[in-house]
Amino acid sequence: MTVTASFTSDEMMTVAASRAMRDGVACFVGIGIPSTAANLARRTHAPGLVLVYESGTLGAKPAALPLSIGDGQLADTADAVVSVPEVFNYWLQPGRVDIGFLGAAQIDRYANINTTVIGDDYQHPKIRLPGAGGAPEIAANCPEVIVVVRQSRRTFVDRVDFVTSVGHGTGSGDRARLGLRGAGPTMVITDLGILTPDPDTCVLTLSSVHPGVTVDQARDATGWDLAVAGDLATTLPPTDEELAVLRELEATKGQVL
Amino acid sequence: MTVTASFTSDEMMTVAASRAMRDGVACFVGIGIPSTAANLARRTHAPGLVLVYESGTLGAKPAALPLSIGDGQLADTADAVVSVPEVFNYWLQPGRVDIGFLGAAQIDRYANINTTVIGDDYQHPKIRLPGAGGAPEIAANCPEVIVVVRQSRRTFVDRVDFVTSVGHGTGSGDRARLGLRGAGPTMVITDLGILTPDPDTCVLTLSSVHPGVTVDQARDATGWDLAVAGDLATTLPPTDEELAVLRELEATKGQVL
Amino acid sequence: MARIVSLAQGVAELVHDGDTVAMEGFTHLIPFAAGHEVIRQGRRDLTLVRMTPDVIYDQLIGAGCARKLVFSWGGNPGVGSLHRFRDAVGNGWPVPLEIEEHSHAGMANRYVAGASGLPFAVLRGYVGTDLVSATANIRPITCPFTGEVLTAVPALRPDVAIVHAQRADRAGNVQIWGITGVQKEAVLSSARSLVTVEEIVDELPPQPGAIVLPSWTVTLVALAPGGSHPSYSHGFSVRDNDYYVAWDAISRDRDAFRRWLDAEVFDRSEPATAESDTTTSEVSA
Amino acid sequence: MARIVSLAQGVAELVHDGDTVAMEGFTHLIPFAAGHEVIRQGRRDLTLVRMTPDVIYDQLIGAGCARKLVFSWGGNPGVGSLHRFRDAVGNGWPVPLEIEEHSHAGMANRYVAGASGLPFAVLRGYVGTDLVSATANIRPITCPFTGEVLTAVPALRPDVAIVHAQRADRAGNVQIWGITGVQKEAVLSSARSLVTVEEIVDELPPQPGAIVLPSWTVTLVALAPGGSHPSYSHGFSVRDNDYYVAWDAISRDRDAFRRWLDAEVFDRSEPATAESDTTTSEVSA
Repeated sequence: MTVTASFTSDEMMTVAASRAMRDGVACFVGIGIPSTAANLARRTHAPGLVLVYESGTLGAKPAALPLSIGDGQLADTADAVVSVPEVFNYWLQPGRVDIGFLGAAQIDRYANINTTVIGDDYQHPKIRLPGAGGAPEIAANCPEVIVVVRQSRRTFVDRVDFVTSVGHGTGSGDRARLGLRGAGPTMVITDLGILTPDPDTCVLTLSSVHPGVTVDQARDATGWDLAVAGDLATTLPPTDEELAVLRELEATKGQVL
Repeated sequence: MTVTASFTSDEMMTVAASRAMRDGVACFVGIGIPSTAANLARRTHAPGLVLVYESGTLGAKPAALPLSIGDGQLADTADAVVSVPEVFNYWLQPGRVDIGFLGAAQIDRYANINTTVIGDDYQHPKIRLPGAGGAPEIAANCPEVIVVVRQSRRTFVDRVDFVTSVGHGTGSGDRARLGLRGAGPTMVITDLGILTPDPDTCVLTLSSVHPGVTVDQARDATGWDLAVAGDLATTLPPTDEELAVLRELEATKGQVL
Repeated sequence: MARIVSLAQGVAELVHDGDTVAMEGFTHLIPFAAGHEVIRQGRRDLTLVRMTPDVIYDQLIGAGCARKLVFSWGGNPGVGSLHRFRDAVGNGWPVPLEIEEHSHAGMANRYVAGASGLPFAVLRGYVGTDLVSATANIRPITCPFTGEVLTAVPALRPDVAIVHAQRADRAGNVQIWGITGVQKEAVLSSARSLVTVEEIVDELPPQPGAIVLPSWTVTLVALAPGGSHPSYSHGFSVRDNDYYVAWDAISRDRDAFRRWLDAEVFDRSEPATAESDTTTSEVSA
Repeated sequence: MARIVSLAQGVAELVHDGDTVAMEGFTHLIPFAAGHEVIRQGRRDLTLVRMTPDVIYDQLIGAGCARKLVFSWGGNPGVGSLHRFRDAVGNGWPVPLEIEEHSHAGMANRYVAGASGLPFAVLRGYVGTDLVSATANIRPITCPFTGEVLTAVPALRPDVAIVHAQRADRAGNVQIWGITGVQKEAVLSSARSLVTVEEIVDELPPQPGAIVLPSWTVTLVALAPGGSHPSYSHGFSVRDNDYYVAWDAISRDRDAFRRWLDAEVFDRSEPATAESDTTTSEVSA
């Protein structure tokens, strides 16, 4: 593996997310970086990755990067197209979709996610966000959840203003208490590094930094006292192939091929 | 309308049942006389009758009389084919299918229906019958239910051995108490005549006798003291057209046209 | 049996002030033309129900048609926020907007319960989220067999559902393919329904992946070619992604939005009327 | 991803003594060939689940494979009774048969709950019938919003689902059309699944009215041309109504049934094995 090309932090984040996709599993993908990462994985190390979009397209194989979760090419290339109630009830809810891919406007130390409102007063928020969509049930029911989000103090907060989707709740054992069957967020991939929940406390801990990123940078971008894993790794930079395929892919965004 | 041809009591029963089908309504039909009557109606006075079979075929227009509720021609000629869960949940349960057509092994004075076991002991019945099928929910949820069954003391009993499908329960007001939203059986059509529930008591009362049938014959074939409506009618005999179409239809039974 | 009318007639006949209206279409087949007609006819105090109140409801809300919004995701897909929605919620402009917020799974199941004639639906959802306190009608329910506690949400029963489809035949049977979303459930859960279509044909040709809504479950059908733009109709048009991007600037500014409303909605007499008549007669000729 | 095997391998690998097995197919696509293979392999103490345990389960019950039957309608459609079923229930021949009896709506919803990962389903049914006392797992449930009392039934979660379909591709994606019944729910509610098919093709051609079970939801696929006989496979065969009529006489008499069993099941080595291999290689060649 040779690494020569330079790359952006977003490219590193997307590549790291794509590497988290194991071949042959099914993942529930939203638009944006999750969709880009999943499609990158399908074109590199995970050709058998099954892409499930909440529009009911199971096993979509888009030729171009879709701009919406309901692009026509997703239906044209899917193994099966099912209704929206069916995708949530028969496919997501029983845990058939191995990995759920989520973004966040706020995420806290326990990987709880807010995409609803910024501010303490739900009725009169500082900022009104789009809301829940499929995220709460993805977070609840997927066997594994991976969060992809740019890291900053504005986003990585001690406590989210509103719990839209449950990560590890109030900490160790809380998901079990709530009856949530999935494992919850196992990885939070950012533009600075990779955070994973501490096995004992479930608090997000820095387990890898991307090339050229310092631990202090990651700490400064985190709204709680970020712990660092003893075996802190440095993320392998994007390979030439990963970068080439990613840029090719980005160039197709929204195209009808 | 001229009546010349002679006819059997089963033909009279089937014709009377077909006349009960209003044009433009949807009816839930099982195999046997209900299916024959509904297809006869569609070929005579009710061309707009919508046939719904529990196999999920909505608006089937069979060219030949089907031998099963799942004949291929039902799917080929249907407006829509839906899954079995859907036909029960989206179509039958909300009362979208105006008329439910039922048969019976036993029927009692309140038009409760038994198709499960003959004998008092469910665990050790005298005769084990096929069971419920779609009948209980047809009887519960169709706005109107029509029962077609040959009349005899063996079938028309004071109290059914087993309530498979609720008619008028224990009498007036019982359906409302049970929370059943349909009107229940409004007509019981037999080879001897037509019985309708008394408006006050819901007890099945003889409201029409078929041509050549006496009230005593109907009483002798009934396991309770059969009351007779004040305005007892005599059923109009099958017209030449009805008979011709019916016999034509019977001749197609099971054919693949 | 569904009757075939013009879009203007259809909206006039089925949509009344104060109604609860569900316009569905999951990215695909969004009934924009019908939405614009509702704005033109000046409907008020509507309770708008929709899983993804994207640009179509941003337009209705900005035009002051809505009193309340029942939804699960309110954004401009792939672009950003819904500014008219935010302005109404935050500033009560042009009129205050009450919101009832759910998740996609919750909304989908509420339609299913409505379509099934049940008062509620059960799902594995909401537990542990702040949606439970923010939204009144999310309640726990216990399995009578296992004792497990799950979540119940009440059925949706809109007064009228409005959806766009590719085709109808002259009898009013409706054919939808591609991403079919929650349209069947929206129509079956509603007391009345209006379906706008790309074309009206003598007979529906068999179509892989298509579902059919039988005529007897639809109230009115109206011809509205291109009626899903800037969304798309699989097999007839592609999504106008530039429109969604352009909407961001238009909707940020009240005056820009007002100008858009005048130019693109009010100054356009509903075209489907004439068109439908002619086209219908042409096709039937 | 589903693996493609012979019918004999498929049954041997997935169906074990004591398993709960759901063979579905609503009149259409009944997996008779697989049922006969289960008899040939001498499975015992099965709990057989099926909405309409018609001739296929009469055969398995008569062969002594079943300990319990979970069903909603047990007759020979259009012909009459199931005599092996009656003999087992009434006389314990060849072995006693426990029954658990529901309605079609109840059974369909139990599969839906299983496929949905829910412990129970809610419906408007059973109320006022004697099924409530005859069957243990029918319970009332109260709507947390309206207070209305409805009926709950527990999810079905079979160990194995066995269904017959028209086609699979080499990756194991399964295509079913015509009357699709409750097969999708049966497969999705079961821990394992075996799908027998009329043909295995390189690519599934688009087919109006078809549903597809993605390969990753199916355990094993086996080629079994004609495997639904005397039921039918829409587009491949028609229902053998004479067989159903003839079954009445065969099944009335224990000896006649035993003779049928020897001649039609035991004396026939499972043909799909060889056939599947050759056919597969032919097609793939």
